[in-house]
Amino acid sequence: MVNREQHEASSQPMGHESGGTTAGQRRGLRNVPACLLTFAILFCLWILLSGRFDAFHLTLGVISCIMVTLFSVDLVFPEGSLQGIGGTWLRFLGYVPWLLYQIILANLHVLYLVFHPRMMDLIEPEIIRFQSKLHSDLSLVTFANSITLTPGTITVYVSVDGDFQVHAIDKKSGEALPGEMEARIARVFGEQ
Amino acid sequence: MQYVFLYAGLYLCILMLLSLYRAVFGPTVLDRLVGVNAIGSKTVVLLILIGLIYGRVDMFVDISMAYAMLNFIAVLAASRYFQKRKGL
Amino acid sequence: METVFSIKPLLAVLVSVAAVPFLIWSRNPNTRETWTFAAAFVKFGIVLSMLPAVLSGTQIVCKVAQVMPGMAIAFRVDALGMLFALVSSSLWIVTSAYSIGYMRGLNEHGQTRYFCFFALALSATIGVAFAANLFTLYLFYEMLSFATYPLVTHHQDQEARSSGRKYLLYIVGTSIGLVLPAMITAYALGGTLEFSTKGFLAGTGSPALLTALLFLFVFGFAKAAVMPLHSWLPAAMVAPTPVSALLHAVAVVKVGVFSVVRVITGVFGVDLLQSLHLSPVLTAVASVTILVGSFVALSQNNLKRLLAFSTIAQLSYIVLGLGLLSPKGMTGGILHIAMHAFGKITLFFCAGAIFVATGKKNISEMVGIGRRMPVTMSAFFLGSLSIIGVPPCGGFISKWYLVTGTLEANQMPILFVLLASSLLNAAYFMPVVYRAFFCTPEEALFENRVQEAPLFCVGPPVITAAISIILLFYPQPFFRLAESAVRAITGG
Amino acid sequence: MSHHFPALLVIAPLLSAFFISGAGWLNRRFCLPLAVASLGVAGLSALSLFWRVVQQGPVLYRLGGWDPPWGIAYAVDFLNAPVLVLICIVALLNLWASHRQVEEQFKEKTGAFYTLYVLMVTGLLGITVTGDAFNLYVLLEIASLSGYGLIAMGEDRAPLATLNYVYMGTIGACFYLLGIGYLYIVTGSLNMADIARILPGLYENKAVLTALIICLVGLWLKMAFFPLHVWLPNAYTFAPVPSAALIAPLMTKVMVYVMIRLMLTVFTPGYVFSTLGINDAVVWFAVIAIVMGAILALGQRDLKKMISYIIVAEVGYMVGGAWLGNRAGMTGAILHIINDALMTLCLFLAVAAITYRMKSYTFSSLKGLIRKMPFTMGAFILGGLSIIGVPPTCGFFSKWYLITGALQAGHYGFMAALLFSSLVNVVLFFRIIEIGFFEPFNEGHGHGEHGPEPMNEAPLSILVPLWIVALGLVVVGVYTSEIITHVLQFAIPKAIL
Amino acid sequence: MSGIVATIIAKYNYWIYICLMMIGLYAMITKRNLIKKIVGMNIFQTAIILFYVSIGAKRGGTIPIIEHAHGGQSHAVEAVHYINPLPHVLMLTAIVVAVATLGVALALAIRIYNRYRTLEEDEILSRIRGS
Amino acid sequence: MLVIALLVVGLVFFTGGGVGILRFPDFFTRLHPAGKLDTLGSLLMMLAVAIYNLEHFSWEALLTSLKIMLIVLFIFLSSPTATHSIVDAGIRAGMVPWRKETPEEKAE
Amino acid sequence: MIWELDMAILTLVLFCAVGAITVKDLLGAAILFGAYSFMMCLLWAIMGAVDVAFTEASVGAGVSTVFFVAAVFRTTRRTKD
Amino acid sequence: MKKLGLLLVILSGALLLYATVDFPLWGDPSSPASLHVSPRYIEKTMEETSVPNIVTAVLADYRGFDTMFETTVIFGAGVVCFLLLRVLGGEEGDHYYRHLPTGVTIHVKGAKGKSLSGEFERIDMLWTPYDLVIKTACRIMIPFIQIYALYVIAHGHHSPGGGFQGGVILGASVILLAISQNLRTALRRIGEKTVGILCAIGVFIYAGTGALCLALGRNFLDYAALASVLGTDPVTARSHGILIVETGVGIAVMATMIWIYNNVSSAGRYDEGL
Repeated sequence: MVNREQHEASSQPMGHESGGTTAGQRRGLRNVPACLLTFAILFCLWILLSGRFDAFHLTLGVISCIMVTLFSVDLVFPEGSLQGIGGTWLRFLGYVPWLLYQIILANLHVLYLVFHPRMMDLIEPEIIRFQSKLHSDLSLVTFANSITLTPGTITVYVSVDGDFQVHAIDKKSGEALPGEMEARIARVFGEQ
Repeated sequence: MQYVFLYAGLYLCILMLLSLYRAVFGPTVLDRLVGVNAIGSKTVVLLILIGLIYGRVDMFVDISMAYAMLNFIAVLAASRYFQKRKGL
Repeated sequence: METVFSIKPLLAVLVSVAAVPFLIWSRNPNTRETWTFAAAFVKFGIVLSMLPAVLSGTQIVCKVAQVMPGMAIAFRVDALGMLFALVSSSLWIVTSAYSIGYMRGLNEHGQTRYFCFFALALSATIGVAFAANLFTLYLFYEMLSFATYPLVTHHQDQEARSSGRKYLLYIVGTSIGLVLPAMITAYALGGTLEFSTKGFLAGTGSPALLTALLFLFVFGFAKAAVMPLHSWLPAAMVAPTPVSALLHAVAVVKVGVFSVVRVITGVFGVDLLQSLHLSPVLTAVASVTILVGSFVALSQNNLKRLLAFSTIAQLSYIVLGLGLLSPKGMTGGILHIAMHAFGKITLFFCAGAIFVATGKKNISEMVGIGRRMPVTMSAFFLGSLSIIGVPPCGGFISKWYLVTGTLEANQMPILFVLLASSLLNAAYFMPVVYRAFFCTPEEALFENRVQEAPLFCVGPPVITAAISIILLFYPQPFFRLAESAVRAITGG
Repeated sequence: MSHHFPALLVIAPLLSAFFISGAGWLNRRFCLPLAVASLGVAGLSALSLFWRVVQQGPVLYRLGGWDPPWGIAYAVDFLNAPVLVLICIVALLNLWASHRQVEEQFKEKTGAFYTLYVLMVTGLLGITVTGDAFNLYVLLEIASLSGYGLIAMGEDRAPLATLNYVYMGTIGACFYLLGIGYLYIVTGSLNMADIARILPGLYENKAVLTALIICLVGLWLKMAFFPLHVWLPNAYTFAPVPSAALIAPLMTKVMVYVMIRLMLTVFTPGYVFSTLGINDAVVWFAVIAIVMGAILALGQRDLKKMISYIIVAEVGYMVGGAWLGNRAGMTGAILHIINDALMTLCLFLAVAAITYRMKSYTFSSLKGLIRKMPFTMGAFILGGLSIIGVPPTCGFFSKWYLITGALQAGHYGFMAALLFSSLVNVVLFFRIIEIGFFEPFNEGHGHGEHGPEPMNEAPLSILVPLWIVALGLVVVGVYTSEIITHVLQFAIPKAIL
Repeated sequence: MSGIVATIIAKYNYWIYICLMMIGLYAMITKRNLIKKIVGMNIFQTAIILFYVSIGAKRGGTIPIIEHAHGGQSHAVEAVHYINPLPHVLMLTAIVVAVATLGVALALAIRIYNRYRTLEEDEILSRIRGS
Repeated sequence: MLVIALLVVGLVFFTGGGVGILRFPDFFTRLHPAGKLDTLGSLLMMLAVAIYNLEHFSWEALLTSLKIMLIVLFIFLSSPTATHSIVDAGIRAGMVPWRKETPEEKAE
Repeated sequence: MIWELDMAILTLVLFCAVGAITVKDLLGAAILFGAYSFMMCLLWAIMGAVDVAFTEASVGAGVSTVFFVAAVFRTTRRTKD
Repeated sequence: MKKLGLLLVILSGALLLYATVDFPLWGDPSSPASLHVSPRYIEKTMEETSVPNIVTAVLADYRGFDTMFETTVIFGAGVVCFLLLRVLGGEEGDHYYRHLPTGVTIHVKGAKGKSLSGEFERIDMLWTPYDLVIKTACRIMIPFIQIYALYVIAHGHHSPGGGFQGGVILGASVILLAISQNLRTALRRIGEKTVGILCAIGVFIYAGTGALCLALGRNFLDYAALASVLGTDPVTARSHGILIVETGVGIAVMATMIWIYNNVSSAGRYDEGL
């Protein structure tokens, strides 16, 4: 079963970016905004990590950030387009609290299961499959990771076209999917 | 306050023992991997706690972060094994 | 005693080594042999040039290198060494001639190699003769062992191989296993290895230790073929006859004996040995070797093996003479080095000549050979007379001195040993001669027609036999050397 | 500049290692000249250091400009100056002799090979020159690690042999490290001279005793002292000849040097010989090592393995000599470090020449070799004679000292073992000579001058270094007295009589 | 009682390091699998590092990074307040050496496996004898 | 107080993780507590530490606290990924998720 | 140095080490060895050796485990002991 | 064997235990180790090198020589792995290609030197598709890890870490790239030759700095000599010297880790790897 799907997965152009990385790298370098944005993010990170604001360390930081930017700008922005990136970020920040809330709920549920003396009766693991409407990589991954973090479910397999397999620990956990989360993520990434 | 951290740390150690049980006696390799992963996540916290006990958290944060990263890489590598070599 | 520094001893040693490259790069056999001769003559000339000085009581000294504190590669020419060097260098000339005849006669392979190692062996021999200390002596002793190995195994067949093994095992085994520790002990005791007339061990160790040391030396120099370490010698007879002749009648075995003499005189000193009462033991060992060697020789059929056992017995005469610790006896012993050399080499030459001419090795196959090779067999006869110790040959003198030495030392049993041994010598040599000449024509295995070996094969035995005779009447150089050597040793 | 020679000694090969590595990627033709040049510089520094030590006494070099107990110092004294020269010479000669084989065997990886080669020499030089116990460990690991790489590129079975070597070598190095730790915990210092200064007050301390034992066991593992030798024969046999000819002469000897250094400089003779009283036990171990090495060598059917077992026996010589506890024994041991390195180099270069032509080094491939390769075999025999201990080759003199030491110590077992092994060596080498001399003529016994035999001598690039070493054996032998009176006698503390 | 506890505390590190080391050594001696031996080797090396770091520990000391380094007032740094840094330095080196050795050993193991298709020492040996 | 409360809650979650790893029947189910409870547990404990660290406020302390939160962020990114990769490995390795015996199976 | 934690972790380390050499699966051994490294790293942090802990965290836990897994991947997991 | 091993182990354990009796107590501030050499490091480091992290100072300056060789060990290990494992040349045999848009896999037998260009990607027999989650998550994480690693290298003076740790993490980030995608991808970013040369350059920076000091007239690795080059006072020069050296270590270690991983994970064939 899985094998067949792997083959399907392979038919999608997802390998493409990595396939043409050399070209991508060159494209990435020419893509000045992406570079600048990467540099900015990295430099913020550097400041956060370093905590030293003297010229010497800042210089070092600039050098380091340039190096990393050169190496991996196309890893951060493989598509090279920056459209709507700011909005996505803001919306993402809005999504986080909800996610945290969900996570806490999920954890309490699992905690309840763990300490329940007749745990074996309560759990009923199964693998459920559904088709997601999301299509960009990033949104799919966000969704997959959110699923993993939340109610008794773990993403087993995601294909590029949004085919999900999820391992749910009991019926209750599995029922909620894809549900609200997908909608929220779609909203975040502007994929209504 | 130091003692709180100390006992929290000790408690984490006991929890690590539980994970370690899974890691050592886990019937399959993946069980071990789960156990080790759990140990790793506890270690990250424990390192910070140690930093607090020493009163030098700023020094220990770095280690802890490196730890979180590399633990991740190790687990990834181990599970990657199964993608290429089928069977347990 | 006067001491003169001169480089001559070193030259004498190095001449034959220096000849080796010429031998290797010679284009044809004739050039090669010319070089051999040249080297032999030059060597003899150098040795001879030192003779007057030595006879006048001067010592010639040459120090080459200080290899360790208290240990040097150094040469010193004294009477004893001179005697030995004279014998071996003179005989090299003869042997070279003989080698040419023999090797060409048999059309042997690897002649270049043969001549090279022969030259090397001679260097080592002279080195031993002129060694100023035990270390140098040991050095050349070992060099000789290794240089003679290719000569012994010249035939490169299975027999040569096993004999070679035996040869090395005995020679090198004893030198490393016995001489080396003894030498180191001596060094540790005396702090030096320099030979001195009084020895350097006196008063250094307990008698038991010194006794043990002495026997380590005596048996360790297995080239002296003292029983029970003698059996390499018959085995080594697989070598081509010139090798057997020079090396196993002169160079190798005499080097062994010479080393024993050096150790007894130069390391221990006569006085020390006397104070240790070691004379009877030494003489006993030597006597046993003499008698057993002679008896075994009686039963040999192979001529060269017979000669080998005869050599074993004869060598112990020298040890015996030294062991007597009396001046006369020692003179006899030392003289015997020379006398026996000339006698025995004649015999070996003859055996080789017979082999070249007829291909026969066994005595039983030589019935009537005297008719075919009268010159050779006459020489053989003279040589055996010398060995037996009967006039008109030089062997008589040395034996005479030995006998007087026993009388001097008042050791009657030894006298009987000497006499018995002479009888035995006669008993194993005379039948050979007898059968060669006096047999009925029916018994003779050869046609009654003179057909000698090539000139180069026949000439040398004749020459050595002649020298042997001359030595009876004119033993002067050797005699004086022996005497002065003994004088130096006993301090008289 | 001459002031900086101790640093230059190690730095020149080290820096060149990086250049060689780069050249390996860019242009392989530069690898060999670079290696030669750097080793040449190192060799010159070693020589001039040696000269300076002989003239003016020990030299101390402070790395980083820090004073010894805090920084690392290099100390060149009478004990290690000759070893330094030795290492450079051996490395250079072998480089010269082996470059053809290296290029044939390694092709694209030539650069990597030379890098490791130079690194190995760096490590060995560093081990020898350093005056800091921990620094020694690091350098030891460099030498071992590059050694692993060099050995493992050999024949089919080389990787397995090397892996065993890795295990044993790591245990050895770790034991050494542990011993240093034990010393550190009681003295608080890592500098050898400093430790030696503090130690006399601590002779009764159990940790010091344990430190000594652990260090020794570790070093014995590294130098293949008898019961711990199991890695050596296979590793050296299956190693490619160019690396074997570097590692075999140097690795074990340098380890012996370290042992002697520890005994003399760190633990001080007073402790090692007087307080402890384990001399006899160690010497008996050495006896067993010598005897077993000799016996095992007898059972071998190929050259390299035989020589490897001879090395095991020779290690027994040196350890035993060093532990006899007297001056002669110690002199013999130090002298034998030099001599044995040269002898082993001679033998291995000869093996290299033989392998180059015959493509094999089993006994059966030696048939008639004296005819085919007279010069190679001549040098081989000379090396053999030296191993046997025939004067005037150098092997005789160290053996002489060893036996003298054994006599003075009254240790007749050791003396007997030395003699026994010499005798076995006679058998070993003459067996080879027999094979080389006799075999093809078996059927012929031919009389008469054969036509010119097909002589198939090794190329000059191998022959010349080979003969340099072979003659070196004699020269070193003849100059033994100079070496001892001008150098070695100062290397041994006055406390040892 | 407290004395016993104190002794145990005082030596517990050393005991455990010996145990670990012996576990590693035991694995290296008795295990027949090459990679198992490598694991043992690493345990062995780590045990020694543990030993060294234990030497460096100092009661009442803080980590060897000077506090308030740029705080302006340069108050004297006292040795008792900081843990002994020297063993740490040494052990950094030792760890590096350990990982280097590990790399080499693994490379060797892979080569052996490529040749013999097994990692068990006895099987390899029997294969060598067989061929 | 808040700090201690957070710590304790975090520890409770961790306990759940530890016990869960032991109690659950197969490794898929074990991953649930391991992957989730530990993540949240560490979040809470880190939060506690970060807050505690701000007790004596200074720029450096703030930065340290931010760094701690950075770690948390990282864990939130990596932990589900790791969990996912393990599950994936399990499926590919051919492990069949544990299922409760259905009543029919029980009857047999 | 925090001796309570120290002793606890030391004991854990012991279990880990025994586990790593007894487990009959090389991949398992590699993973357990990783866990062993984690513990060691903790131990050093406890003893105040931050740099060593850092190194061990990066090397022992990260890289060397990856190396092990890679090596096992290229060879075999099978082991008889 | 087992029994013998056990005996051996117990014996050596007993020996080691025996010695612990005379050890100073664990954590004793008055043990010899704490009193003899180390106090000077603690007390003088700040004024002599102006580096607060004593370990870094001792590592790179007082005992900088050790560290240089430590780096060399790593370099050597890389070279050994390359020498042992790398299969050069022999590109013969079966090749597999995948057509990217359609995912059709082609099997080419005995393709030597031939390569299909354009939309084809060279793969292995063991090829498996990328896992979307892992790939994307790692893609985002790698720059983060790298900047962190560089931070560790640069701040070795003030906090734990330094060239070695940073280098390992830097290497690990590339290894992560290779794990999450495949080895060929990683190699396209940082090729074999680059790695090999970087490795040498890294160590060379270290040794070269030392040699520079030597050329400037001070002892080897005496960074105070750099003062004239850097235009600072000797103490700051030491601090900067340490940084330069640490950078070298970082580069070398990073390159070596990648190198070893490349060779080990693909058994020297440089194909898809783990």
